[in-house]
Amino acid sequence: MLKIENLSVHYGDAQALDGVSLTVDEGAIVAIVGANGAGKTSLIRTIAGMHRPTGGRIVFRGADIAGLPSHRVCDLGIGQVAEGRQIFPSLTVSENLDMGAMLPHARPHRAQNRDRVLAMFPRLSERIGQAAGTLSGGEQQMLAIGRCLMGEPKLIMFDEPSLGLAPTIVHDVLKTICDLNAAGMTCVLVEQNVAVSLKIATRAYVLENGRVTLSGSGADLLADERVRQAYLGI
Amino acid sequence: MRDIWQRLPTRGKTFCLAALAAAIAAPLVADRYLLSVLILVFYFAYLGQAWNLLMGFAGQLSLGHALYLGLGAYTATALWTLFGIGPWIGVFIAIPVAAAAGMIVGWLGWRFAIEGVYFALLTIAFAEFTRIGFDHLQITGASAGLFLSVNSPGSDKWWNLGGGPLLYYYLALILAAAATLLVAWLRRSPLGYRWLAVREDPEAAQAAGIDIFRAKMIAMLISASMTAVGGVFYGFYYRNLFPSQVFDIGRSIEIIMAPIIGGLGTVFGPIVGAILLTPLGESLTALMQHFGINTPGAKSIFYGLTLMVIITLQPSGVWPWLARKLGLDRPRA
Amino acid sequence: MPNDPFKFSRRSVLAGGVAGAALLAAPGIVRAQAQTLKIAVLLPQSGYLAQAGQSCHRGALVAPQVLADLGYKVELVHIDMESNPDVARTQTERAINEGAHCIVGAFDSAGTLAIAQVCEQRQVPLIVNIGAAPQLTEQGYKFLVRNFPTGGMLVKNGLHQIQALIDATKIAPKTAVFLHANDNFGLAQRKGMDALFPKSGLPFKLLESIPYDPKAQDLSVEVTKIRGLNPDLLLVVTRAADAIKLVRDTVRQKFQPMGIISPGAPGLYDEEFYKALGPLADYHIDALPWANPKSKVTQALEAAYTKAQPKFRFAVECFNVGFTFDALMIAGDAFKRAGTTNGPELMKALKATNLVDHAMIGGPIKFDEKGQNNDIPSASVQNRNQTPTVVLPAEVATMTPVLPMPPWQGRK
Amino acid sequence: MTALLTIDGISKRFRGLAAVSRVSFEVQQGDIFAVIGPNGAGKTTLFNMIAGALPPDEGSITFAGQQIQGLRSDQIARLGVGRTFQLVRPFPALTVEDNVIIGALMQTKTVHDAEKIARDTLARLDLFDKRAQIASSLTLPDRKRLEVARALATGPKLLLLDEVMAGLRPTETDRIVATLRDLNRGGLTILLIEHVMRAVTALASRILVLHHGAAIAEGNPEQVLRDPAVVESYLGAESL
Amino acid sequence: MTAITLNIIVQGILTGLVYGLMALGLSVIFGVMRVVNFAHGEFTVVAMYAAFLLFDMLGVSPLVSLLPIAAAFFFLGYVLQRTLVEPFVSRAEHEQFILLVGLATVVVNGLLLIFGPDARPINLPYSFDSYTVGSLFIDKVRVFAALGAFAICIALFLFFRYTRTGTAIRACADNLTGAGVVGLNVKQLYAVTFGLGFACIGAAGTLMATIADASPGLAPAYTLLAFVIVIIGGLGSMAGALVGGVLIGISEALAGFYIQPSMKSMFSFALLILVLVLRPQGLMGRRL
Repeated sequence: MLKIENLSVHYGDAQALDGVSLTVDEGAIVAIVGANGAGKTSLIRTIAGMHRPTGGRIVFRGADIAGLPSHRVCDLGIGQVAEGRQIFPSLTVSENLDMGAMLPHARPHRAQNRDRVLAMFPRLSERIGQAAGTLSGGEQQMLAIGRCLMGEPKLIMFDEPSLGLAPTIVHDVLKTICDLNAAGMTCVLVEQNVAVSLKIATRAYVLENGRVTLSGSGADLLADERVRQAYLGI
Repeated sequence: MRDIWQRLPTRGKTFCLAALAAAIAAPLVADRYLLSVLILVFYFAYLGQAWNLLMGFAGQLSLGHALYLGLGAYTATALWTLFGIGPWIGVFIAIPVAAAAGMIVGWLGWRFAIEGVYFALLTIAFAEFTRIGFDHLQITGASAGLFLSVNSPGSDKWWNLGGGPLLYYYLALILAAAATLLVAWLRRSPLGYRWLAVREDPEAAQAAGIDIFRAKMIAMLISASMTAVGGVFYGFYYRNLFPSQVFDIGRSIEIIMAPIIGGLGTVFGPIVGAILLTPLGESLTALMQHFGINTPGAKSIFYGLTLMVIITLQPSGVWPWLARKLGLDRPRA
Repeated sequence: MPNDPFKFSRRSVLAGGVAGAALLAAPGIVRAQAQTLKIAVLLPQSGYLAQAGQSCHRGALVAPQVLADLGYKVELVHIDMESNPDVARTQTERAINEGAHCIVGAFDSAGTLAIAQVCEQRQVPLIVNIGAAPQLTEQGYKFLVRNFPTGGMLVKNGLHQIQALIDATKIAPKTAVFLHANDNFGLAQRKGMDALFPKSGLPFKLLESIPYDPKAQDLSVEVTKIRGLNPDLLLVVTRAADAIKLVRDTVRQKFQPMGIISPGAPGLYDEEFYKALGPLADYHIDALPWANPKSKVTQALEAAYTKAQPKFRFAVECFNVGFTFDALMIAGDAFKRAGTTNGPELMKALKATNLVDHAMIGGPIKFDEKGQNNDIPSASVQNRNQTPTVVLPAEVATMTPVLPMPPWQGRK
Repeated sequence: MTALLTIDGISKRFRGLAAVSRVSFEVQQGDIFAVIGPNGAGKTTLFNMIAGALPPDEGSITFAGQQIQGLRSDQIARLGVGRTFQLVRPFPALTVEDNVIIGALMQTKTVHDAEKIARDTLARLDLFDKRAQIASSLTLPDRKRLEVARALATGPKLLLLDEVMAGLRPTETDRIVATLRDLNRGGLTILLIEHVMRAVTALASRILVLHHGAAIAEGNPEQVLRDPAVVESYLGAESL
Repeated sequence: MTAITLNIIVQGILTGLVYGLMALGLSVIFGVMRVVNFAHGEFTVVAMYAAFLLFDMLGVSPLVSLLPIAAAFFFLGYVLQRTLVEPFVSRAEHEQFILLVGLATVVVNGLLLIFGPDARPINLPYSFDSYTVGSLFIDKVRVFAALGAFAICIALFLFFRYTRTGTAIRACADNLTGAGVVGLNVKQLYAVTFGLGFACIGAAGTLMATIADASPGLAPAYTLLAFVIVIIGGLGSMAGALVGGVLIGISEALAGFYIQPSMKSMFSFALLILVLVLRPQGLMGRRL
């Protein structure tokens, strides 16, 4: 569904990604793990069209989307639940959801999608008129996911969705991702919570220093000594 | 000092010496008109250095430098006209006056964490506030202006900053050269490093033990003081002052053009900018006249367009680009 | 690569630079013993004084032909000093380099003094066409003459005119308010008022002098304040744009003074004033120097002006045009007598000026040792049918003054 | 051994969210002390409070016998606390050397001496050859090293390192570890936040584990890393 | 005495509302894009000339030409943003400053070249009328202009509040990264914002033309005035612009009356300094 070949990204003179290649199959959950600063967020944002790559190809459903502006990429069906949630704090929950549905392909189905999202996250309908900035962290994460779903994506990229959330809520969020995947959504997951993300992933890549250093199925990597060592020192 | 000199590449040394020699020798060949243009070039180069210190090095945008210019000019000329205190003494009173104003602006701005555009507008507000204040200050003639006579005893002597164009030419040259040296020296001094750190990243600067408030205040102190000296020069060169002229926001904008166009945060940027802009204006006037175009405003249109083109093509200024072309560049300071 | 866009233009930039440098360095043209006097006219044609500067400029444009007909040989160079003393100074240097024997300008005091510096050093005479700051002739410039009244003189003559108006119309105002722009011209007049009004013996009381900021955007508060004082006469020193605001707010606030009179400042009769106010522009009075309708010079000037500037009315422009023209004629006259373009000799001739026929009313033009012409009387000029019309003194008047002015309401 | 740094019950809240709550620990003179915990556990907030970038809501911080909570960060830096930033913050438009000179100027009054210190420090961190480059053009690992160099050049008694190994290759990590160990032997006390366990286990003599703002374990590496609560917080809920 | 004070306050409020409208365009553009339009006053004067031309040549009242001029200005702003300003949005403040000062110089001198220096008045049949309420005199044109300003402000508020495009613009201002994340077309929205800012300028200039006469010399003063108002009210806050305008209107009126007219703008600047120091985000602005 998504195939990345030899992708490179620079910020000014500094290189953030260096020849990254990876494949995301339809219906899969692909985990990308790596330390802070390894380039995970750069990768996600480059796929999403928020950064221009300096080299390489990003092929989504057969079309090269490298260099397209983010609104075009989103409209093609690549959704994103960004690091730090990136909701609009001064807009209401309802307005936040609406903003997810500004994409031309999703606009006609705004009402249905909204009902679906609110059914999925009943907490959001309780707070529908409230400014999003007043929500708790978990609620904001739900809103971010709900807002993404409003755009009817075919593929969702989750960037550190459990960051800063209480354990019970982390559990909820991960469960949501599994549920979405079970319903047919292709997911890319960048997660600090290495064990869990590897566990639910069908395929995983380890990113170090802007390069892919390991890849394999989630279970393989979970068993890989090198991963355990890099992340736990045990 | 010697350190700065040694750091220049050989071509740079040759270039500097040649430029300085040419400037010193210029009155031998240049006519009075050219001298009067060069006086303006040096004057704006000097003020550009003063402003660049605050903006280019310490990263603080002031759009109200007319305040210090005006205070310097008014203090020295008023001391001379009212009490007969000559400018060489007056300048040492003008400096603290302008510096004190700078301290007030800086203190209010930085203590209350006003930054960027907001700080810039604070500086405008102070300059405008002072302009209207001086419009009502009877002792300096209020809005009717302050005038220096040309024939009162001693007023034509160099020690009272009176005389022919050569006096002003060399004075402006010395000011510009001294300011450049001072800035180059400051750039390599602990203070200069602190300013750069504050400009680049205040929080990281603080973590490196720099008292950023103090660093900014010192930059303001020096910048305002230098600008005040420029004001003294202005007052005695033109020999008349009106609040609506010297404190005007147009003056402030005039001051900042050269360093931005030349290259912000570089030692030679303000000079290059002044060398470009003042003659650009004059050449445009001459060209217009040459082709018999007498359309008021046409010149300014070209001037505005030139500014837009330069800033679009060379956002970091002409000097860094020029230095690369001439092989004089070192990493941007 | 990023420098490519600049490469394209480098050649043209270079070309421009060379051309500029060539012009900058153009050597002084032969100067001595010329057949005509080359005068550089520096005026603020752009910038914040553009309105007045362009008006003066129109006068300068028609002058050479008129002067030639009168036997004066002058050649003019027109320079825009952009309301900026820096430009005034460098351009004066350039003009003298390029052979100007004499400078006329510059409407604005700051610009005039910047020019005066250069003229003094280069011993080239400067004739001030308009510029009221008393200090211009008090600073000791030896190469400067001014054929324009100082702020004090304007007020003095203006107060005389007001007395004459009261006598002529038999009105009996008891109170007045003085409103002035707080700029260099306005404040000079204010100082004149403060000094002269108490001694003028005028039969009314000056309730208050109110300065306003010429950069202010409206005058409604000022008018409200005046309305609260309710004076019989409103004495004003304004610029044209402010005068419009003043009258508009006065009408809107239904305040009806006996008259609005300027004791010595232009501003109540510009074309924009008439266009903005229509019938409401009528009956205001300016007491100030004016073109002498009975003078042959003025008539010639008017004829030439009307032909050359069909879009403008001489009657409206004659203050700026007349003074600019007279300054040029003074130069031409001095040249004629001196027979040389040599600066000091020209200056000597200028100091000895005794010019009987000229455009503005008043006796022969003469300069005192400071270079000031002290005999520039004022006339009372009242707006009638949206034309400034001389109503006093009687010998040059074409209509009789009307005061109190007709009420705002019902004007057509 | 005496405590160089004593943290006593400090807390910080952001909009009701407890980022750090009642954390206490001591760092002994000459120690290498590591703070670990998952992202969002409050480690950086803790650091910011020690370095003076954030004032603590409650609690006290004692450094070298002096209470420092509430002081400005530059004052704390001058007392001898050097720090790095998690998201590296070199002065982007300046050269590598100038960056370090700025740090070194805290120790010395003259640029000449500062240059000397800067060069020594750069050599120590393998950046000497890149000293003339503009900082923004460095690769991330180099920028991390530059960050350490700048902090080190201030001549601190206590060095706060915020995830300086993150994103480095194992060989690079090992080199920094060696450098840090070397510095530590020379008497420098180090407090570090780190995810790279390889480095933590190699360096730290004591470890504090933060989770959701609270200290959940403290001790020597062997003890801490065997603590089930720590493994749980780190690897996450293995059961899902 | 009280009647006069009241009259002055009413005048101050009316004038202030129009000033507020004039400042609104600056506020909208800054609030969303963080670009300070230093050519603000210049374009306001361009709008005044547009209103003057339509009135002078076709006899269209400014109250009618308001909409077409605002629409034309929307287009102008949109194009300007797309061509000239776009590359500067993420650039340093001083670079934006030079670009816009250059543009301002071109515009103001272009006006001088085309229209000459004379002030151009619009003489409406009711230009000199005023309503008399008890002992108060209230200018008709000021009332109309103030009402127009108020209406435009409300329209703008409704647009931002209730339309999707308006909400999307607010979203960009709120969280630019977030806007990219959900796939909002930021460049397009910025151009719309710039257009809206210019539409405000167009409308304000047109209304302004009924109470002041168009001349090139007004431009810098308008830019400065708009700055003062917007900073006091809070950059980026729509209500703030009106509040700031009214506050300036009243304070200048009172200072002009009770202290000295020529010193009245001194109080505006003092107020500005005070607000910057005590509440830098402005009276109605969000925390910086």
